[in-house]
Amino acid sequence: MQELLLEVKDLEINFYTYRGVVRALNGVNLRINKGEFFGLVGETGCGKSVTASAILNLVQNPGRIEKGEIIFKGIDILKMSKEEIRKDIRGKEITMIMQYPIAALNPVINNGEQISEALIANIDITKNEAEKRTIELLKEVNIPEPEKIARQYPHQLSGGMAQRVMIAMMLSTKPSLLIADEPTTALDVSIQAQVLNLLKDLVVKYNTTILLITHDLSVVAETCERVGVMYAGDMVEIGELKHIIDNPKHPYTRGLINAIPSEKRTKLQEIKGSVPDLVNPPSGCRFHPRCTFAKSVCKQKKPQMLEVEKNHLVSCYLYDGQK
Amino acid sequence: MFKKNNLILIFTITLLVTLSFTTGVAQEKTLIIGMDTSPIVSLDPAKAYEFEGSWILDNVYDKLVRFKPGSASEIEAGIAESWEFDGNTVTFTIRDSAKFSNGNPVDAEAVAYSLKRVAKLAQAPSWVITQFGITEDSIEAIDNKVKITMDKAYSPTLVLACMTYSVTGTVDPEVTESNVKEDDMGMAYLSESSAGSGPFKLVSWERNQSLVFERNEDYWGPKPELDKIVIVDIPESSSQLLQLKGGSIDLAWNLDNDQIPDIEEEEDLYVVAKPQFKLIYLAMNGQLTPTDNILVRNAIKSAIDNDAIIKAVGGGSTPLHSFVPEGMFAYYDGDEFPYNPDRAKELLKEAGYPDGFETTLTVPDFLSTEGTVVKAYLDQIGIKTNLEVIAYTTLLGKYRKQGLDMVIARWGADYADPDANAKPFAHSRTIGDDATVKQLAWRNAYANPAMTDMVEEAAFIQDREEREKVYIELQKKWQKESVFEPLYQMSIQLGLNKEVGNFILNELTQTPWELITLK
Amino acid sequence: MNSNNLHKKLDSWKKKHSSEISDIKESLFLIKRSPLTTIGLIIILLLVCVAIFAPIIAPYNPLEMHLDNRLSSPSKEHLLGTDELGRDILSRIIYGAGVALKIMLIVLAIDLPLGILLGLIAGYFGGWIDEIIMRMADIFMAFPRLVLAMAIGTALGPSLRNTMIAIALTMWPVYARLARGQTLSIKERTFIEAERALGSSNLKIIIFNILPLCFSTLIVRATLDMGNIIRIAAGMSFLGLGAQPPTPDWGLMISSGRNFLINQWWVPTFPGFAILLTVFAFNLLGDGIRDISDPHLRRGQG
Amino acid sequence: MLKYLMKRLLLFFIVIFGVVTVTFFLSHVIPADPVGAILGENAPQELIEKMERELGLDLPLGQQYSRYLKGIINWDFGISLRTQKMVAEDMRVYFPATLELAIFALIIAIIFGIPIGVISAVKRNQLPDSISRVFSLTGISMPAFWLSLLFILVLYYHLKLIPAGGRLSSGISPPQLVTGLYLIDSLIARDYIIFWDAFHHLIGPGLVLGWIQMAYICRVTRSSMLEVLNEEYIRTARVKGLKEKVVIYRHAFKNALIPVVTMIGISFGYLLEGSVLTETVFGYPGLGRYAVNSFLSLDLNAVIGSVTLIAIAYALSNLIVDLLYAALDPRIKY
Repeated sequence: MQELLLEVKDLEINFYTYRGVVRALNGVNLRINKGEFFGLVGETGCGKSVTASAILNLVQNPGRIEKGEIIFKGIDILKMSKEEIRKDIRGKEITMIMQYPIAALNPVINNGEQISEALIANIDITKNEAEKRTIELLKEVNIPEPEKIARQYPHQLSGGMAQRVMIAMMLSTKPSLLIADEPTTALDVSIQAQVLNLLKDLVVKYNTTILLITHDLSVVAETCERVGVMYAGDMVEIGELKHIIDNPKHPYTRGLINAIPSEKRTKLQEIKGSVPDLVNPPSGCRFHPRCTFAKSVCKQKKPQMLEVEKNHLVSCYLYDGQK
Repeated sequence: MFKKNNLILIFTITLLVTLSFTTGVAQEKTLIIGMDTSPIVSLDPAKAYEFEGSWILDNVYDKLVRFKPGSASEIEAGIAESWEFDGNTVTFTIRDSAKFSNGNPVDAEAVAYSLKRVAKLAQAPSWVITQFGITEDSIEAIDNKVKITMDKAYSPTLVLACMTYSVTGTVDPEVTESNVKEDDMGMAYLSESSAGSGPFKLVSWERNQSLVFERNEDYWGPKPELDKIVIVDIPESSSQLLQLKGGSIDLAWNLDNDQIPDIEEEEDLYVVAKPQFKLIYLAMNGQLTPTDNILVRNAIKSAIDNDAIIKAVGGGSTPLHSFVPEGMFAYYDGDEFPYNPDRAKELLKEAGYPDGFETTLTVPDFLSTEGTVVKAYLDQIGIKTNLEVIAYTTLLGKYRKQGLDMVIARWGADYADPDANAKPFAHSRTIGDDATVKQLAWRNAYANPAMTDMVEEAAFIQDREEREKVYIELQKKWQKESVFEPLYQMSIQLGLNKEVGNFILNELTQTPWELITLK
Repeated sequence: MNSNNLHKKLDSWKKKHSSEISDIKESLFLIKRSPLTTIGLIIILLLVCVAIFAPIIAPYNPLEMHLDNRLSSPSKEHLLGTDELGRDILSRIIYGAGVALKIMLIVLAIDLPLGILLGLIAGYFGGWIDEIIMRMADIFMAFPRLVLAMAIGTALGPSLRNTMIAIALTMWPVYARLARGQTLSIKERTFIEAERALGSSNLKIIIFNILPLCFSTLIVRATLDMGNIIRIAAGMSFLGLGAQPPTPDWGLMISSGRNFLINQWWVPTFPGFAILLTVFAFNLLGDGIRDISDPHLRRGQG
Repeated sequence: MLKYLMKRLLLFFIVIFGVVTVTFFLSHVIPADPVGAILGENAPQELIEKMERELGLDLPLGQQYSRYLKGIINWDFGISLRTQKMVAEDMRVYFPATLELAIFALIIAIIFGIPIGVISAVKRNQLPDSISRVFSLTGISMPAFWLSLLFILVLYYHLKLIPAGGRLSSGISPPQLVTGLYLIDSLIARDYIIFWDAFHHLIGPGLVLGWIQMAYICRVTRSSMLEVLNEEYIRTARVKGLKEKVVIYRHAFKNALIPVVTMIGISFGYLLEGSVLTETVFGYPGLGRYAVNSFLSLDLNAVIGSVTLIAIAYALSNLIVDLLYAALDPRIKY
């Protein structure tokens, strides 16, 4: 039995904007086990990044967590005080790397200092030791001439280098969970694989769990063990990688898979319609306006998560009563 | 007997105690004056030409003659004990007791040197004496006498009046000569130092901060009661008022008329006021249409209510209808064109402007209130007036080129004689460039040969009564024909602390500092 | 038939500019949500009303003198008292609103076209023209504004018209620079290249493609400057280089009233409040609009 | 770096040349009579003409202009008609006074403006933000001359907290001249009475200018902070679990400081501008008041001198700001 690390229960987040209330997360459920490489897939705006922010309690104004639980190591983060989250969770237990590594590094502080700062803030360590440890960390992420890089400023780095620095920084405190929010999207294709492999190696080495957020199914296919698919603020399907790739159940997941160019398919299929406006989300299943299998019930009620096979959950009426 | 002895004893003791007390804790008596000192350019008597500078110099340098305290008509002896006119020469006898503040004696040589220096340097105020044809060569020191030769036999009243001006102050030739820089006869040095024989000497001048004067212990006249006079630079009149009320100054120099009632209300303050030989006038261009038409000019003269203007500037000024101010010899208070809007409209109609016309009235910034009121009155009889308030410098630039339609400006007499005002206001033989006196009448492009003759004639009349008659006749003619309408005679109004006493002012803004008392 | 056509055109226009339209809608929403901006807007609207209806609102003629009622303190008859010529201060302040707004509008009416013209020329043609215009701008920006305005004002002679010219001359570099920057960035965009390839003339490209985009940027900047213009104009009047008496100009009122500060405090104080309130309102609005127009600041405001 | 500096210096001189030219022609097209105004209305024509000849005011404009340029190269602006002293000498007295005032005001502005701006940004759209925005907007909207009048009325007249004006009290003479800044000179001379007196006189005009400048600095700090707080690296800092204080002051503030430094440079220019009005009202003997008086009496040499000096000070402060940039932002290398 795998040990549960993080459980998101029924998470609902709204953004209060000028156009009205954007219902960004519509009761999302998610379980991540310790040591696993979990992928969260979906189009831009489907709520995957918001979910990550919520886990770190960094949902920005005007977003508000309406209800739900985020249970990390058995404790509900949402019930902790801000200061507790900062002290005990962020940096120490959960960290994150971002899409644009250069922008994510402070331009006026040199690279080395940014890393050792994370160490000093979270671990009982002297400044000297932290600096030494920084160089080691930089070595571990395969940075040549780590001393030089440590003295340099972010704008002097390439994107790949900067992402390595970020990884070193975020892993420096040996967190239990590392959220990787589109870690390779902004990088050159040749570098993408390097960074992903580095992440994979380090997960093992540091005994860390990874929550990888991406819109790119191929990235997920390369790295993840389990995958969650999100659509318009809903979790539509969760399962092991092979379930999702080889046996997608939800019509949306199927659409996604069909949109990937591969040898088997000669014709790419696009999903009809466009992503709904979350100010006025479709009733019931949010995918129903685009779904070729839509029934009347789909418009009325949001479908429950159903286990179609072991560890494979789908939220769709197509499978209602199958089991 | 016993009683009497006792009394004497008590009296003696009291006296002794008081004496020892006063000598022991004797405070320096310092008068602190708040003033906008920015007009003061130089404190060299040969150069200073503004009221504030002259006011100071009168007390630092001795002149040959001066006005009796508070008067601007009665001459008394200065550094000259006596004088004698003989045709076109005048001889002054110098008193022998006078000393400069450094102990050097004041002699006829020094006086002659100082007057020659004025002629040679030919600075702004020099014309006050050079107008009599006085040059370096026409001044002579003979023993204890100074003999001055003029080009004509001028009226003695006129000459003596001019000799009271601060430009004739006697400087110490030794000090001056030892501080010469590039042939300037010590002008740069004297501009911020003093070498005079007056009751006070200049100790320091920190521009935009303060001027400090100390008593001249060698002064030949009565010993001044004050030890020190400090003039603090306070440009804003309201700040001066505040500081006077707060007690940090004893005298506020630049008060506005509207601040005067406030001073009168205060128990420990009082006001010293004196009409000055300064006037505010309206002038119209004598060449440009329509003011070249005498009927239009007379209409304008009738349209303005002088009393309203005095009210508008906060009172305290004296009505004036002619160029000779009240307090001066040959003052005339008649008015040919008193305020009468109906008559003004009629005159305008007669002149061919029943619906009025449009014109521009230019005034310097410090006379904008007067301008506003005059504009309102002219508007009332249908003359659409555009008011243009500009810096005085700019105004003078245009004025000197005869380039103004209508102007309000001020005029101050330099010496206490009607001639001082008759010349600028009535002397203009031609409006061309060949004019000899390019003064106010000329600037307004107005020539009147008949009046010019009268002005020239009056300067030489030796008999006082006859002279007065000519001036009065001139003024009546002037009121009827000229391009000027006097608005009012200015007054100086100072705010003082009651501890200051015997502060005397005459119409030429002169104060003998040696007479000022301080509790 | 015709109206149908029009509708179609309108629809296509709406579609084409849907992002701009939603942008404006969003801006209006944001203005409504920011109470300070709304307050500024309300004050300005009130001010405009006061300026327009001054003859109806003002209790007295602002120029009418009552020399027997000089410097009277605030009372029922004269809510804000009277000045040194017995004129009603409230009425003068009411009329002064028009003067202040007029100055501001005229300065902008001079500066916006001037700045756009010079900036466009500099940015579009580049080279030595650009160099000359921009160095001129540098020179004009090397003076503190008030000092330059003073110099120009003195040279031209004091009058309301010359004040406006002087202020306008001190401000054009800001607009020219903005317009130039905008032109430079637009010039490089592909659609301009396309236009050029299609044979459009320079003039046509400038007028139809660059000008509209420049204009919106400059308008935003102009709202930021509105308060400033009024403030500088008041300073000029205070120094005697601006409006001429008896104009009911606020700066002039303070200038002529400053000597009554101690004993008749209301004479210089109330016009000062009028300036403060007006400039404050314009700054509130300008700040609000800048916040909204700045994408960085917009983000996270929602 | 050197190349950049050379380019900047060249531009600097072009600007100064332009300033002098513009000022010269502006002030010489006026049909004014400065000499007549100095000599007084009673002065006869010959005397005025004589003085104009002495000052070279009768020469053709082109010739006067070349004379001016030559003079300015030697820092010689000629004689001021109004004070009858060398303009350069006058400015040596007045400029330090303004400099002292400007620095004093700037210090006030920075000490209060930056922290208030930071707080305002951090507490965006909350009460402290609204208060500080109203406060700073009031400062920006305040006519300096009017605020000066109010300060005199309230702080001097009613509360007796500050002196009415000037730079030193009447009984106190200035300290031994070293820098021309009384506060520093009096400390050098160890004369604390002068120090206190000079300080006392700076409070009024210093607060007026300081408040207005504070408003500008506060505003720029706020918007710069808001912008920076939205940056990704701030998120990174938060993810690292850093204390909010560290996030704001170390990560955000350091980046936000760059535009603030520009603003401080520009502030210096505004201070010179504000000093024109404030010094006039407070009777503070500085360059601003000197400039106003020169303008009003059309004392052309003094006008050109003071405007040139102001422009140089302004341009210099901009230059310094540019150099400071490089120190603050590692991304900029000239």
